[in-house]
Amino acid sequence: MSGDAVEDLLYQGFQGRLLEESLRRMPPSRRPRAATSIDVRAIVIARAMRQTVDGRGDLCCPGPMSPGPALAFGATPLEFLRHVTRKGTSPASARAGGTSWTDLRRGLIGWDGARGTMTQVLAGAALAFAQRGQDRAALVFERRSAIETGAWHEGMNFAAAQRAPVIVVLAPPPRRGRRDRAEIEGVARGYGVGLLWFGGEPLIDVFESVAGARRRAVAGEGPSLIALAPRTDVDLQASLDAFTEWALAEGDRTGGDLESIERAAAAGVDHALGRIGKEPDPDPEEALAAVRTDTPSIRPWTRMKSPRPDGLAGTAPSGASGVH
Amino acid sequence: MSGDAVEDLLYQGFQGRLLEESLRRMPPSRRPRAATSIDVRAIVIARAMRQTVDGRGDLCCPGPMSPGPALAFGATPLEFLRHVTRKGTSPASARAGGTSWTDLRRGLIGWDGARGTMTQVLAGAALAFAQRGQDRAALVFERRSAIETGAWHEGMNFAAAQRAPVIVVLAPPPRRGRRDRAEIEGVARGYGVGLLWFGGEPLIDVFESVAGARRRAVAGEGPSLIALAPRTDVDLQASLDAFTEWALAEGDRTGGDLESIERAAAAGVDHALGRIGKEPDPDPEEALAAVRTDTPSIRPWTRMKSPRPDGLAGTAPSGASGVH
Amino acid sequence: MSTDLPAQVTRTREGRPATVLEAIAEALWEEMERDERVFLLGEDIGAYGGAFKVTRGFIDRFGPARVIDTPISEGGFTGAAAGAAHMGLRPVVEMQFMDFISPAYDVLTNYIATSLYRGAGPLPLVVRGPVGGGNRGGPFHSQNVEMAFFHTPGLKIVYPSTPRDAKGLLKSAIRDDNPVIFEEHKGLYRAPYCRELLPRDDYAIPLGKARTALEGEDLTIVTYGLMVHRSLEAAAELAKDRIRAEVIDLRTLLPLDEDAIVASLQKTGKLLVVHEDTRTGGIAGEIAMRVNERAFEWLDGPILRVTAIDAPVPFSGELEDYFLPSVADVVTAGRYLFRY
Amino acid sequence: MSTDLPAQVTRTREGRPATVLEAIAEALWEEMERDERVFLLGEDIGAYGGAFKVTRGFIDRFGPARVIDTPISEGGFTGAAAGAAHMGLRPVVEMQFMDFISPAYDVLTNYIATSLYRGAGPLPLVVRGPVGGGNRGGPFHSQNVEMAFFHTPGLKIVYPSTPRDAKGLLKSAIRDDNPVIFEEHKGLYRAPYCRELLPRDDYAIPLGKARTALEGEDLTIVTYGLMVHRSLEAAAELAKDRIRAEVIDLRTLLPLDEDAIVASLQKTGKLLVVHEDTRTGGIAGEIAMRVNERAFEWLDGPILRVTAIDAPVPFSGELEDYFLPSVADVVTAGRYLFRY
Ligand SMILES: Cc1ncc(C[n+]2csc(CCOP(=O)(O)OP(=O)(O)O)c2C)c(N)n1
Ligand SMILES: Cc1ncc(C[n+]2csc(CCOP(=O)(O)OP(=O)(O)O)c2C)c(N)n1
Ligand SMILES: [Mg+2]
Ligand SMILES: [Mg+2]
Repeated sequence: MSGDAVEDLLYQGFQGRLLEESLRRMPPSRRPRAATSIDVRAIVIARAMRQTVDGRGDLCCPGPMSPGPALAFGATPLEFLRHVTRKGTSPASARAGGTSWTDLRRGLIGWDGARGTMTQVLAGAALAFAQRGQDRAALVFERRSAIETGAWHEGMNFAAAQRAPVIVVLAPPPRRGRRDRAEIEGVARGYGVGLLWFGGEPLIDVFESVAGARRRAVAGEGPSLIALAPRTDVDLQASLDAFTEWALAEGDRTGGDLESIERAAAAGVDHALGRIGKEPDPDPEEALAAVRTDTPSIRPWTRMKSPRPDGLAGTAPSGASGVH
Repeated sequence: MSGDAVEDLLYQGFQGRLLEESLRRMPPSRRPRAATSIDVRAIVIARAMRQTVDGRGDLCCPGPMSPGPALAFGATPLEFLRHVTRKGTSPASARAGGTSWTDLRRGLIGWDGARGTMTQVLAGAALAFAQRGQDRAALVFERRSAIETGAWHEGMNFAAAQRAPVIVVLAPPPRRGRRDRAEIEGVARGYGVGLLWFGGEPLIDVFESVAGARRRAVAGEGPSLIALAPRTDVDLQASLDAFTEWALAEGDRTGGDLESIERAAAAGVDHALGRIGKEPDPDPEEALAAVRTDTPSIRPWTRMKSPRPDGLAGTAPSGASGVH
Repeated sequence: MSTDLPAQVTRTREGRPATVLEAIAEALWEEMERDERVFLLGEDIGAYGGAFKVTRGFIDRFGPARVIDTPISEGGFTGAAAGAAHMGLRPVVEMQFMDFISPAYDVLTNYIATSLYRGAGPLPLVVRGPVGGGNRGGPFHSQNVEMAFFHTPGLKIVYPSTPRDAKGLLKSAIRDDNPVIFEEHKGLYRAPYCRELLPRDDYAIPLGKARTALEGEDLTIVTYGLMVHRSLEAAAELAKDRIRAEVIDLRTLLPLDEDAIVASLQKTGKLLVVHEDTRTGGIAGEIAMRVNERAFEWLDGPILRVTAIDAPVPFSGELEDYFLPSVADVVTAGRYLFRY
Repeated sequence: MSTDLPAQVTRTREGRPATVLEAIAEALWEEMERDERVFLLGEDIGAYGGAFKVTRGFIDRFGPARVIDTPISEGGFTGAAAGAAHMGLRPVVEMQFMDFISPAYDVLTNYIATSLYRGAGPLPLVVRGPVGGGNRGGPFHSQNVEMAFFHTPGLKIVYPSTPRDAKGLLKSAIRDDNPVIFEEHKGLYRAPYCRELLPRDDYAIPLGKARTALEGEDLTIVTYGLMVHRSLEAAAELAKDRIRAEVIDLRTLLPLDEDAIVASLQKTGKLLVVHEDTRTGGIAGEIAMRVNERAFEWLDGPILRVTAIDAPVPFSGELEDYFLPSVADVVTAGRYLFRY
């Protein structure tokens, strides 16, 4: 693990933690509906992939686990807040928002719809990487429940059959009464894909394992499945703390370095929280036009052309911009 | 295995073989599009289920393996031919025909559409049996390719989660380039269901294993998956011959008994082949009405009510029953 | 006694007005009491009581065999419901949001809708769940799904607008021998303006029959669901200009009650269709065709429509309000048509 | 040189007329030659060459990475195609029969159609395959699928009727930045009456533009696909009675070329829509609404339609012939409308 990666992970881990806290404090009306809990393991997994910001790096679907992996792929706290609070400065956030946050140049692709779909989509993206012989891989975070959907099986099976360089994470918890480990192991065996099972091991080990899975995937050895065992919030916090300690012990960082990283992370989150309220709302005509690439501008329902042969409408009701 | 069952199996085995031959000889225009090859193991599996003919027995979807299991569930050769040649004496045969042949009172339910669907449907039927505490189970023949569909996984998962008394057969061959045994074993393990793997073992063993799986299913021990390994036509013929020899050796049957069974079976097939050509074609008005249980009779496209206020149509063109 | 019951099924027993959500819960409860063949399937409908709590407490009364928590696999459990229906049960499937009916599109249109036709007999099955926008749910939790199924012979589609209709129509849907898609607008679930004292008797409202929500002479507004209320508001606005709109609440979309539409049009000569669903390929088109076929010469003006914009449902409130048809839109179109 | 090529892609090079199937194969071949981003996915399209042999020999030329044999999982490989499209490829998905597009309904309507809107950029992807009845295929191998997608903003739907159009429209579909559903009537694939000498140059026909298949003054017939040919036959029949029908071939169903429809109607005053698909909820409805909105006063008679019956497609030949719209039906309706 490079020094850069350690530095990034500390910064993103702190920011993730702060963002999560700030979301919990938001009034219910503004609080995003999408799940936003941060599992720091997800940041680590995302960071273990190779990323570049020119649309030629890895592709990551943070799924309902955002914002963690999004931060690891270079998103700022302000961008994150824009999306979960549906602000208009990014048209996509106002239109689909939350976890549908997508920025392909940065390697982020979001989704807040049916479970399982994104495993199909990322399998196909990975196929494109392999076809071009690129050193790129795809990473998708699904909730554990995705395994219940046929969509997920079709995606996983396709990925396995094509040996597409994709890494599929199943995040906890399993739903009430579901079989757990045996089911995932059976599936991995059935599709002939590698399986990594992460519980409470040190984050550095998680990082190295994922980096290895990525290397194998890009080398054509096929996809990997990662299962995250459920952990309590306290455990997750503890694992970030342990990582911090490790960074202190292993590297040449001082307590002062760490404090400075934490301050910088906090400043970014504070800035974002201050700014987000002042962001403009979206403009409907512009925001709703992008349904097809060649869509003519939106024509609202009552603004049809006159149905009269002479091209004249009935007397337009006063005050109504309506029919014309 | 009871004497009755042996007798039935011999009779149905002979009829199946003859029907298959007669279908191969049909001119292409009349030959049914649906697969009709007979794997005698399928007859044995179906016969190993408990069947009664009052709508209270087991339920079987013969799938694209019919006619074998249909014969085991009490269908006659004539009925079979009606369905595959789309004759109108059974409205369903003319409307959907082939392997969509359904007769719920007899415990037959057919389908010629998407792979995987019938595993869902039979899982639900089995659930109904279990809810009522009935001594009934469901049996579905899918082609091996069904395992590739999400629909099949959702059905199998549902059956496993509900411990529904259903037995799911995956019939060969696996498609080009597909993983085979490992995939099915992984799936069985993942869903926690029993797996039976049938290759060339004696039919009597197949029978007893299926009977056992049925007992366990009805006792609430959950579904079973049966995989049929591919066999050549020659092997399948040989296994029927071996069964015939076994019946001769084990029971108190004589060569004369066997000849008489074979003659009776052949007479049924001959009769059916003679009759089928004379069967009437379906009546459209009647056959197409059954789209909803309370559907008004079909109103063809040009026979709408007059769009004129006075209730009079334009001059009806001569010879056209059309608009009125 | 009724103190043991979940609160949402006791309004009528207690002589209190019910919301649409309570009316639906009462219909489910009473049908499960009346007919042991009726059972429920869906995601988290048991212990959790469902995403909107329609079935809260049902599992305690009816047990896990009749209130089945399913895996997240809408196709799979809808297919399983069909199998149970073949065997004589009467499943009621809940989609957590009706948007998630899409993975069941194949089994609904190809297997379930064709069952009777293919000779597999009646297939009594209800798929119900929340639809509609205005709740800032974004593109995957706000859809109307009627047009995904309207073109499929063999299905029925019901979409109530009041508590009384919701209960009576859901009972009819459960008792019907055909597969029925039952849409519940989540904006009506708990709407304070949409509470009603329901009949104490076991009433059912026939499928396929529209209802005149308001009588009028000048203009027919054909609509359904939440838009019935928007249209009634618009009609009140139009009445100030002495434009008397008749509002027809379709209640059932498939089969379409074309007799009711034609009869009203023959009185008013003008037809405006209002639907919350998006414009192109919406139900207004079929209504226009039926009227052309049966009552063209009665038209004193074009058939017009007020609908949502052709786009996925937006997430932001500003956009969603712009996207959805409003009372003002209906008033504008109504005035225009009246003066035509 | 062309002796090395699969026979179905050599007609134009050899200066011989091509069938619809050959025109489609040529379009695919040429686009794959022209643009290495174009690749194919589908069931048994590789070594086997596809159920209708459209892609026979393609795998030898382009290899298994660009002619991908998929598992039987229409949703899965359509979703995967979307992922590849995000990464700049241009996938062309074959459905073995378009009836099997249903398991991909969810990913097509919710994911793919909304991609641009959700900020994920253009999503160039074609889903093509055989549709239509008359081949005794029964309910699951004979459907027309346009109305499953017509209501979904973000998609395009193309349905050609001639070899020239099939080739030119498929090229446009592949080059289009939006997801396109491309329907190929299997009754036209090899129809002897439907062979044409194709332009030798690399031509493309723009999406969204209808074509006047026959000019006439008395009556407009709007149609598409196989029904263009049935309607032309009917027009010839009507001409014997001196009824001059204009036949408009829509070519693209979504977006609908309402300008072309309105222009023709303004000339003739009478409109008959003919579609092979079933009646209720068919495209005729949307056409009727558009005409009401834009050209009501030009109507000299009701908008009428000739369609299939509201039922699944029957298996038996007798039933299927009765079910499908026929030339005689179009003639009957045309005469009626002319005299109205
Ligand atoms: C195919 C599909 N059906 C339904 C839903 C609606 N849905 C969203 S979250 C959820 C429950 C998910 O449970 P689980 O994944 O265990 O928990 P979580 O994601 O809340 O941690 C459901 C049913 C969905 N997203 N996709
Ligand atoms: C979901 C679905 N997609 C497509 C088809 C069309 N289809 C029918 S048979 C077949 C090939 C089946 O291969 P396999 O099961 O290996 O062979 P079989 O012995 O059944 O021919 C396909 C793709 C289908 N029935 N279901
Ligand atoms: Mg809609
Ligand atoms: Mg159709």
